[in-house]
Amino acid sequence: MSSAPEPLHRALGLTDSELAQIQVVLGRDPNPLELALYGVMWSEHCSYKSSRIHLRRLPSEGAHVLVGPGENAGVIDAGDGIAVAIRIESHNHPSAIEPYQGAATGVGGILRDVFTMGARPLAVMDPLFFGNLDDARQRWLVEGVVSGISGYGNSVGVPTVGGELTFDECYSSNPLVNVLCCGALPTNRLVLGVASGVGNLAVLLGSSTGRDGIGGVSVLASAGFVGDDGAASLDDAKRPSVQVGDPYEEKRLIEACLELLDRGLVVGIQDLGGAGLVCATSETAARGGVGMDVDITAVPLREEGMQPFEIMTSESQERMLAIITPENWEEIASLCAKWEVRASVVGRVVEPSLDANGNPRGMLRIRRGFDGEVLGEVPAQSLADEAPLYDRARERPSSLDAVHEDDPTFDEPVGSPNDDLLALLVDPAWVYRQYDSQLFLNTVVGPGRDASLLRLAGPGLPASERGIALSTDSNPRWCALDPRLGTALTVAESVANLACVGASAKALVNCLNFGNPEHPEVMWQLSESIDGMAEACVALAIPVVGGNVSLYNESGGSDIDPTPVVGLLGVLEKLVAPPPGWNWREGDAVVLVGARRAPGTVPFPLAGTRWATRRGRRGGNVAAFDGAGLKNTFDFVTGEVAEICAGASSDVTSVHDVGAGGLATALAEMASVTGLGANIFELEGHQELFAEFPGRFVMTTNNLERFIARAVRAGVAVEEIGRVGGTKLHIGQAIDLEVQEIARQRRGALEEALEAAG
Amino acid sequence: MTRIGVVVFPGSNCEYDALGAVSALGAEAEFVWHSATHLDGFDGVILPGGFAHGDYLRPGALARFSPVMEAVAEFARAGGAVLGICNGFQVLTEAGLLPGALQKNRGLTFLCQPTTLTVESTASVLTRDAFRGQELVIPINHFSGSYTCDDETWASLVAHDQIVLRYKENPNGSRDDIAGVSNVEGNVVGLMPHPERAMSTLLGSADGRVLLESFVGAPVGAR
Amino acid sequence: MNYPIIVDVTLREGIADPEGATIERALPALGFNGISHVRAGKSFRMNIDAEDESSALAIAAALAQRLLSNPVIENATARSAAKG
Amino acid sequence: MNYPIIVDVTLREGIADPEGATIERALPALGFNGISHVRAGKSFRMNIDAEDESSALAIAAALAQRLLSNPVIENATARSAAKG
Ligand SMILES: Nc1ncnc2c1ncn2[C@@H]1O[C@H](COP(=O)(O)OP(=O)(O)O)[C@@H](O)[C@H]1O
Ligand SMILES: [Mg+2]
Repeated sequence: MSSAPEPLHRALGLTDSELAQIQVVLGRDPNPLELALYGVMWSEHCSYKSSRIHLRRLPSEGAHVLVGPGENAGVIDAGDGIAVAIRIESHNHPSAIEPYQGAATGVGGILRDVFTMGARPLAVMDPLFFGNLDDARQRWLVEGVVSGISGYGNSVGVPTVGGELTFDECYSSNPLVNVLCCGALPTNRLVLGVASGVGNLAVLLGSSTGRDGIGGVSVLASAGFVGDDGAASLDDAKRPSVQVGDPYEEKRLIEACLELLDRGLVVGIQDLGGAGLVCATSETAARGGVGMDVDITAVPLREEGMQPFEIMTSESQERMLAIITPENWEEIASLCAKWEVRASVVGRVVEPSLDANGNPRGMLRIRRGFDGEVLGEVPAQSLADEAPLYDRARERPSSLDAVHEDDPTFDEPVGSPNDDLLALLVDPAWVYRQYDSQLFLNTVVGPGRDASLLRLAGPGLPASERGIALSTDSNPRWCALDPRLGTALTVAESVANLACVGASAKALVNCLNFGNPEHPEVMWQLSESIDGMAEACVALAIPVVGGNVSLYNESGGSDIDPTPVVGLLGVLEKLVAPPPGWNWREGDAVVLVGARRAPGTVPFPLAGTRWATRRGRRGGNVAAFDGAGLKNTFDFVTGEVAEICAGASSDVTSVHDVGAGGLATALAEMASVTGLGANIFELEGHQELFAEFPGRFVMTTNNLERFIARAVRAGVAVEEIGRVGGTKLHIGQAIDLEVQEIARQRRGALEEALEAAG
Repeated sequence: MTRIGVVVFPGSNCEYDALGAVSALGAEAEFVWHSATHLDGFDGVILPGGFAHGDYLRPGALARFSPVMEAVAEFARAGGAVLGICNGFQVLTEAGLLPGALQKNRGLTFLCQPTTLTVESTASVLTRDAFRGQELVIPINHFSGSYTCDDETWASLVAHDQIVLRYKENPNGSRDDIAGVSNVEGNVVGLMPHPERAMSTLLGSADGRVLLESFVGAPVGAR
Repeated sequence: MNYPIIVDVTLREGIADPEGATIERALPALGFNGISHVRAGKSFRMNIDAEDESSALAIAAALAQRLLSNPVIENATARSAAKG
Repeated sequence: MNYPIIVDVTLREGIADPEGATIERALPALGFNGISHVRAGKSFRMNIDAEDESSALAIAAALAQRLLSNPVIENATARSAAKG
């Protein structure tokens, strides 16, 4: 039908003006290989061209920050000679097409980002977002994604200690699969992905290279799905071959790389992620200000007849690029042989050439043989760092005013609060039971509580009594109503989670999952969300050490709700006893710690709550953000719990923050894991039962007077709201439920939904 | 001091945990790479959990051909104490050092959760310090942990007191709730739960200690 | 009538097969030489009530597409188990 | 010569097959009726260098016994992939 074929640059996802820019950089027309390199490296996924100018507004400074944004992972100094690396990434579109492998390779990729820094990966978290479970395809996606994370993470031997699980119809054709990894290393062994030293060699480690995921990043992560049925709408030709994960290869690769680093055998190291070899070679060369010659014939291939552009852009999994000095080659080769890891010299570090102004410009040269024909030659920097940056049009959605008007907070309550409460309870155990959460004997608090808490220990680390805590959080319901406030409140929620296990927040990473950046409303959401995050991070004194932006999460022309995911890392100075957790004891006083009413004019906002969403009410105004008040409350709770973890005796017997589902949900969750009931005084109707805003904690104490005195001294609001006892949860006149029934409902909710027929 | 070798296959991942646990009990423990051909000087050998050779084909199917397995068989024949934990148990059954086989869990998912075990026999190197009927809370962590054997094998296990541990509530569909078995002599034991993960109340349970203490103490007593 | 059918599920050409590759790497040490291109697959045997064998095969093919395989990475074919 | 061979591995009669049972349970909800006795198995495809096809099959049978199946719970048979 169509006559004129599409020009090559457009087929590769480059615009006409981007082509013109490439012509300026090269001073000539690029050949097809060179064009393919720019195509992947200048894709949204690799270059952050739509988001970078906004990301600069995030605070990233902190005395303990060793490596901030811009590297493979952020790194902080956690004390005792131990540095902790952390990174989060999305694998949304691959998971929509092949949920098992999409999720599995997501785990593989994030681990490589972390051990690239020299850190042993110690924990994974997996925030997941799907459509509603009454749809069979969603159940297929959930089962596939969860088993993919389980299959890869367990086998590679890194515990998955937490995550998130959100169901909302906006993710029906575009599920989100984010993965976070945290690792640790002796502080003095930090390595960066830098190639320096002319004459050094680039060694490709790990799997052979096949046609997997050619153009994957540009095709998948940088474009939306056309139809509303996700994968099925990708036509067969554009459907890239799916990457398959091999956790066994990755496991050996981790051990081999860590041993190489331990023995000081490498100068720099870099993982091969999106955009494969071209990304790793150009980034290491650009960082080192040197050139690199790549011998295309030296790359071990899994398939026959691969073209140079395929070899350079393949996203075959489980590969790393190490920069070494030639004299170490033999020792490296034998170490790799022991771990059965393939190692091949594929590149050579060369002198930079001089540009027109006499400035050094490192060239990435693709050759057939080190001294053979040059197939392509481009400045490494231009691929890695000089993609065009776009300040795309932004516009506040005009519908937002009407949305704000439609506030469910003032709805008359209908039906029984008992039923409402039961319907909101979901225990994600079906998911996290499938993950090894205990490996390395560090997991003091595993998945299923407020934040995960680990001993800061691992093979090769200096001895320490410290602990680290991790939490991932998001609230797309809030962010849809107000991306700025919603994101700020999400950060606060995350800090609250860490407080429950006694950890002080030290570093934040984020994964910004948004719709199509060519829609001005989406760019507005992104920009607002970044501002909200910046504001909260400043108020709560948390540096942002890294992140990831996933755009084009849309299908059939409709964008997902803005979904910034926050990953927070906290540190405890001494962890020798477990935090109190959710366990109630008969006769304890139940207290609400933190401001009982939300700041602003609406004391108990129901906008964006689970309660409202269940009723199909998606409008209204979220709570205001009171940074100073929140910080004071968080510091108090953190201090109370930290003392217990350090081994001190305390009158505090349990702690849980009030999060999704509100105060009633927090109480029901504690009751259900404890198996004890409570008598809670009358609250302010259904609004107080189900309102959501961070900064409140349910705690129990066996010495009310002393506890209240401490809170008052700290200037933190505190109120007794009831007593633990009996077999029922009573909340005033509103809630009257047998704890056993609460527990049964909560435990079975997810499994029943997944087993639903149809 | 008791010397314990912890065998490491490519793909093992609980080797540090096992080493740490027995070291904490006073044993002198060291790693033994899977290419080793002898186990001289060790009093006991542990095959730790993990995914040896990626668990490709079947758990333990490729690992049993590692050179070290002949040495393990020799060591066992000579009466040495051998303990297979989780993947190590799977390797021992594949190698024919323990009867039966381990199939995928009944629910077809990986399971990481605490289980309550009852000690069924104290005639093994793993349970000699425990008492019959003792209940222990120890986590499981496996995909293929459903113990399977034919009727004849089962009858023989019962007759020779080889069923060492049972689950109180069967999590995975194991025949007769079996969580661990030994050979006839009691010096080779395999179990799916992870005693090395139950060494301290900070991590949830210390009930694994009695098992590993038995094991670490056993070889010395046995010789 | 009741027909015994087998559905074979194999990885599509070009999709990496770590399991097959790992098995292949292990073979020489076991004394098996000259074996290459090992690919691991799955099979499902079942009995299908249908008018005739070709309808049984059609049912199996539909099942293979919908439940037993993911066409993005796998091929699935149905065959009679009665033959050979 | 090089011969394409398939080794089929199936669970022995009497050994429980949770995977087959789970698939069977899911079928009615997907609108598949009249399907019974679902059993899950594995298959391995490979190319074997040998004098002739029957030697290739013999090699495959040995491999099937020694490595590809666990005789405690599984049966294995080798067949030519060239036929049908
Ligand atoms: N939302 C964000 N906030 C802060 N830093 C970010 C964000 N998104 C990306 N970055 C930083 O940009 C760098 C490049 O990220 P990315 O291209 O995803 O790495 P990779 O090359 O490993 O895929 C990373 O160091 C990351 O931390
Ligand atoms: Mg990276």
